[in-house]
Amino acid sequence: MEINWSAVLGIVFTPVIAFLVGVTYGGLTRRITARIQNRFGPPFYQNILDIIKLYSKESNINHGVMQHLGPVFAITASVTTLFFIPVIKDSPVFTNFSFNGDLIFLLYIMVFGSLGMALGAGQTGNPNSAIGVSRGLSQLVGYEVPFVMALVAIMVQFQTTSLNDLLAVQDHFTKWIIFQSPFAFLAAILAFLGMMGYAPFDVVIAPAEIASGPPSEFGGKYLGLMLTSRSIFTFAKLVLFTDIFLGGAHDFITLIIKTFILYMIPVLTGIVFPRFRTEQSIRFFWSWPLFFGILAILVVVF
Amino acid sequence: MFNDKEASKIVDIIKNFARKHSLWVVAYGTGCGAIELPPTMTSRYDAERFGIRGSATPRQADVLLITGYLSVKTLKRVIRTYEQMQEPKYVIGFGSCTINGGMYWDSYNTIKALDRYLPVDVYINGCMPRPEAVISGFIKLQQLISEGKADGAKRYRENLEWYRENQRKVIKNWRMPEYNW
Amino acid sequence: MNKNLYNENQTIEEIKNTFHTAEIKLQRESRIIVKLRSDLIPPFLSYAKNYLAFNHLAHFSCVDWIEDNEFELVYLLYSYEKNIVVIAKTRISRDKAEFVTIKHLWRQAETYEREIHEMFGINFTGNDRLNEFILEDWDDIPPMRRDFNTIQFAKDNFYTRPGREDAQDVRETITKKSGEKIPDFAKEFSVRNLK
Amino acid sequence: MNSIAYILLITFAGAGITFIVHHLIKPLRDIIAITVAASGLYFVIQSLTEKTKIVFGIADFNIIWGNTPYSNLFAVLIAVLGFLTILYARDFMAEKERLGYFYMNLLFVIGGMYGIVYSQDLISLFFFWEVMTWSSFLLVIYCCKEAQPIGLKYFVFSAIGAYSLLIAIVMIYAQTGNLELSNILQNFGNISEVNQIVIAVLLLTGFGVKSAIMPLHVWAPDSYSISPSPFTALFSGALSKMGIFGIGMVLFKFASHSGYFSYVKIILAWLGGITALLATFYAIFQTDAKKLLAYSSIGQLGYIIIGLAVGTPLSIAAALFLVILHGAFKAMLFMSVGAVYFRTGTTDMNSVTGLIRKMPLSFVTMLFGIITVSGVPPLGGFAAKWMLYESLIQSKHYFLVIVVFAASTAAFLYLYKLIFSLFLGQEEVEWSHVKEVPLLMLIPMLILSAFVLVAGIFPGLVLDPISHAMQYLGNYGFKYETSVLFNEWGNKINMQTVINVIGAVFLIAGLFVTFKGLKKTRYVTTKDIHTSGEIPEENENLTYAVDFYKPFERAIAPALKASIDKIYTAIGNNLEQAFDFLRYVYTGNGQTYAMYVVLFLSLLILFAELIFGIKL
Repeated sequence: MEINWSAVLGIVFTPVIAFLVGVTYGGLTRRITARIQNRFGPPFYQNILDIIKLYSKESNINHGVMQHLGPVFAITASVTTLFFIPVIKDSPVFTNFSFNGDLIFLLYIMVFGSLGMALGAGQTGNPNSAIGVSRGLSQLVGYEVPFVMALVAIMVQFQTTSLNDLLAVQDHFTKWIIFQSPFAFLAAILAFLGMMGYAPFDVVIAPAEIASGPPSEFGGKYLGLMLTSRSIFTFAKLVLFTDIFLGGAHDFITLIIKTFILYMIPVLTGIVFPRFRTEQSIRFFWSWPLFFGILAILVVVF
Repeated sequence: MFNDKEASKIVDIIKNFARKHSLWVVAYGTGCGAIELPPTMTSRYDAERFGIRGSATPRQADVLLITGYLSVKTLKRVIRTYEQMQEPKYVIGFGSCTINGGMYWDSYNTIKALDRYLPVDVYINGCMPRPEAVISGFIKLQQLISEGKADGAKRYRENLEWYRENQRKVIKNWRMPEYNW
Repeated sequence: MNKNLYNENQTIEEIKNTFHTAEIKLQRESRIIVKLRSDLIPPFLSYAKNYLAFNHLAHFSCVDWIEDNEFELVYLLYSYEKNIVVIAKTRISRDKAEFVTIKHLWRQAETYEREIHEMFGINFTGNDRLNEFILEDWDDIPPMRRDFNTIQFAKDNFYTRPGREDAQDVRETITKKSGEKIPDFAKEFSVRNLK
Repeated sequence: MNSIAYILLITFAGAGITFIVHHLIKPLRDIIAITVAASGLYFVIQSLTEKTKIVFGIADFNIIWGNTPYSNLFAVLIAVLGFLTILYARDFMAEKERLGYFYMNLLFVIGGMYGIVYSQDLISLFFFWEVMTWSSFLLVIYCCKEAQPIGLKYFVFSAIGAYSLLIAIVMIYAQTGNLELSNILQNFGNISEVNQIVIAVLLLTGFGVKSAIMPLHVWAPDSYSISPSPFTALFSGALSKMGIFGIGMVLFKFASHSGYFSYVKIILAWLGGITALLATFYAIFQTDAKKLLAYSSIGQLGYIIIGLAVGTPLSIAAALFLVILHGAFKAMLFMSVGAVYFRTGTTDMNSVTGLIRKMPLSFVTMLFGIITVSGVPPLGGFAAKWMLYESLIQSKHYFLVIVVFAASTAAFLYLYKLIFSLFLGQEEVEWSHVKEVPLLMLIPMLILSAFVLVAGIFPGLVLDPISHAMQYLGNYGFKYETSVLFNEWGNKINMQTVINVIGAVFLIAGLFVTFKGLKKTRYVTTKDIHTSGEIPEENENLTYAVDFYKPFERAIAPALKASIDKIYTAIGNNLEQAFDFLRYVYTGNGQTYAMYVVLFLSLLILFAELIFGIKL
């Protein structure tokens, strides 16, 4: 059997790069937040230290096999999502499995991790976890609807559900979908705010009210794995949005620039806003984002 | 290449570096000292630049910060919280009340020496200690961690019977779940 | 005193007319102290609430007069209309520490009564929630009674760090360091002198 | 004799024999029931390869039984589910009374369903339809006295369905002069378009009652939740599919002639969409596990109806795929909830918690079930959802796809609540005696779990018979491979890759998290949780299960205000006042009602000429 070494390289390095970029972004977020609050802030590699520390915890507890597997579900979803997204356009190394899946698959695999985590959090028996899960799932229903509307509009406009086809369409920056279908972008980016879970949509993990919600019983390696998964997932989502709306990237520098700009949208929104209650955030997602979503579809249809 | 000993040494250095620079504090505001923490964390003193961060639950935390006097009733909860934390874990006694009872030296319901009940790694003196003092206490803890001397959890495990005896003496109706490793 | 004490005087007048045995004192502006026999307290409170518009039970506490072998119960009632606090005081015997509940008048009285029960050991008949409240697993005599020796209890139960047996040492150390003198009023109250 | 005759004969005779044996030798009863179901399964598999027809005449009519690829699809579903439910019922019902009655009716239901799918003429179709309705009605009221009003509701709606079927059949006969399916299908295009529409709508109403389309669904939640669990699995898994079977026949065999049918189809599709969305919303706020599943079942049938009504090859494939899959996963879920009921005696989600460590295999079954329902890869539900979405987008039903997607995302809420309340959460002393259910109950659950896994990885295996059925329905062809699905734009999804990636990552991460610090990883009970240092008492229930989705309820409160059940009740109340005199007519005596039915039929025959223009 002939082994495709560039593909193997991609499979090995994509998660590593995603983790490093995602974790650095996380650290930078803390730094930027600190600077906006007139603080000095932690170093940019702070999140890496946190994760190493969590992995080096000597004792760990779990409440049963579902909690044990909860973070595994999460990281499976993150890495699988990443593998089915073309990270670098036309690169034989970083295309991974993106030709075998499409947007609807990505939509579903992205919730796989949340559901697994929710099951893990459920088994801990901590009421705070359950409250967090209840809030999180309710919010999920809120932001998935406008997001799907945006995706449907794009799929219909370009007559494809494949991410690679969408990338092929955007061969020049004037043809980026953000310009071709701005309403879809608006709907999707507002949904993206909810997806990232920064304020004002961070009622799920509200640390002061429900003791960080779903992960409140997770410590040590479990929390470490969760944070790892979160870093990878952040990067995966950013690449997905870049691929859909910003024409992807031919090299890493472009990718970093584009994803960083995208990433700053939820981060900067998050710093200046207080927190929505769950029903407020659902109503928010079903007002303006939904309106933009309908507009996007109507523009495509007529 | 390295041999095993050197490799494990390097791993230890990395681990201790990470532990030292990532101290998640469980915010258990037992006494009046809790009010000193907001200025410590926010823009004036900004403890986050040393990697010190609040954590919501003991499961995620590294440092148990006892901010002030401990009544017997609170002590029970604090012991529980400490036992729910994951190793390695550190305790910082904060303010004179934890050291010698402070102004509650003659109270009928307040313990006077925290290190009889929990293994304290660092004491911060003062009534109240200012945020500078708090940060200096944390830096002392960081030094101890990097030297490998912050072994409170180990001491607790090894002298569990002694600690238990002291705890049982003040907590009369002992209905605590057993601490199993 | 040139303030208008019309409300206060009228209230005192009304109380006097109804409760002839009450000792009433106008302590200062908007502070009236009423001392009553213990069996008159429930009717008085009810009267003050229903007829004099003292709707708010602001506080309810207890004082241990060990010298007289009595407990003094202190009710603070406030009227929003008149802006007056009426302080109703009564004494009950220390030997038979029992009193009637007033929780049918103010529901919050239940909590005060629980606290007084726990701290002074006074039993309020009619209050069925006199269970463990703030102190957990307390089996000594109630700690706020003056015959409870706090210092001895703390010495017996809690480990005292050497050099910290009383409050004196700290002051002396401070004075030595800073060169200040201990003021006389402080000396008077220091523990060593009390002994 | 051929297999179909064997199937019907064995099942119906077996039902009678079981009843008799119950009164003679009790232990033999279960064995006979299982044997009957198993031989039914055997002959159904036999009949797949042969294409047969049985014709015999009664009076002037020809009774024709035969199999088509389309009916084979449903027959296999019935046979497998029938066999598994009877296997499951063996232990589940062991302590109950009147088991002869139960098994007889269960076998009658199965036989009735066989009859429906094998009927090639409308007389026997109607006959078997009534057999199925009656015996299922008797099973709904099996449990207790409280079931009687619920059974009545079920029966009233079934009667509405049956009457519309009957009128449609009479009209068809009036228009075509024939009741044989093959003849009707040839001549159906010749009758006037208005009559075509009327007949189709009447037939859709009749079939729609069984498949619980809104607004004909109100009987379903109560009836599903009150009937005994083994039957509920069959009820929701297979019996509701008879409605789908009929709707499929109507939409693709009858309704393919007139142009007006596109409107009927659009209305039907939107009814399906609204059914899916509203039923999902109702399911979220249920506190009884079986009722939750009942609403969920209504919602899932909504997807199937959408798939059929949209009518592109991919959507029909999705619908039929969902038919098979829904049969499997809803049976799994009902069996799993039944297992909880078997051990705890209740299905109230507010009181049962933390069974995962006591009933691990039931938990796994439910986990597979909910993953399949939610449509998350890698299990079978994803393939179905994928085909449905792709087909909806490509057939330009843009807003319908949003509704469907909203419904299926909202489905996560109730699915999580179901598994969380029953199996996760605090482990209570109250349920410490619970243990795993007997092997005979586990086998059906695990077989179905394995099936949904295989259907997820190799959807092609299930799509093979479906594509044959679609050939029969109207020469619909679509492209698929064993584990690769294609949409109409040529995009594809490779389930084999998906499962490989997920499996590999899951394995690596799982091994890592297991073996990292294995010695120092310990299990603690669910009482040992962070509660600000407070130590929970042994019997203190800290599970957050009551009003689990209050925030969501607040968000969608306006949509929930109108309840169709309430509208019916309001209409009923007003009618009650208006038609008080009807009490003299509706005496409550069954014989009187029978007399009315006879009267109605004779009137129908008398005035048939006047109404339908023919002489019966």
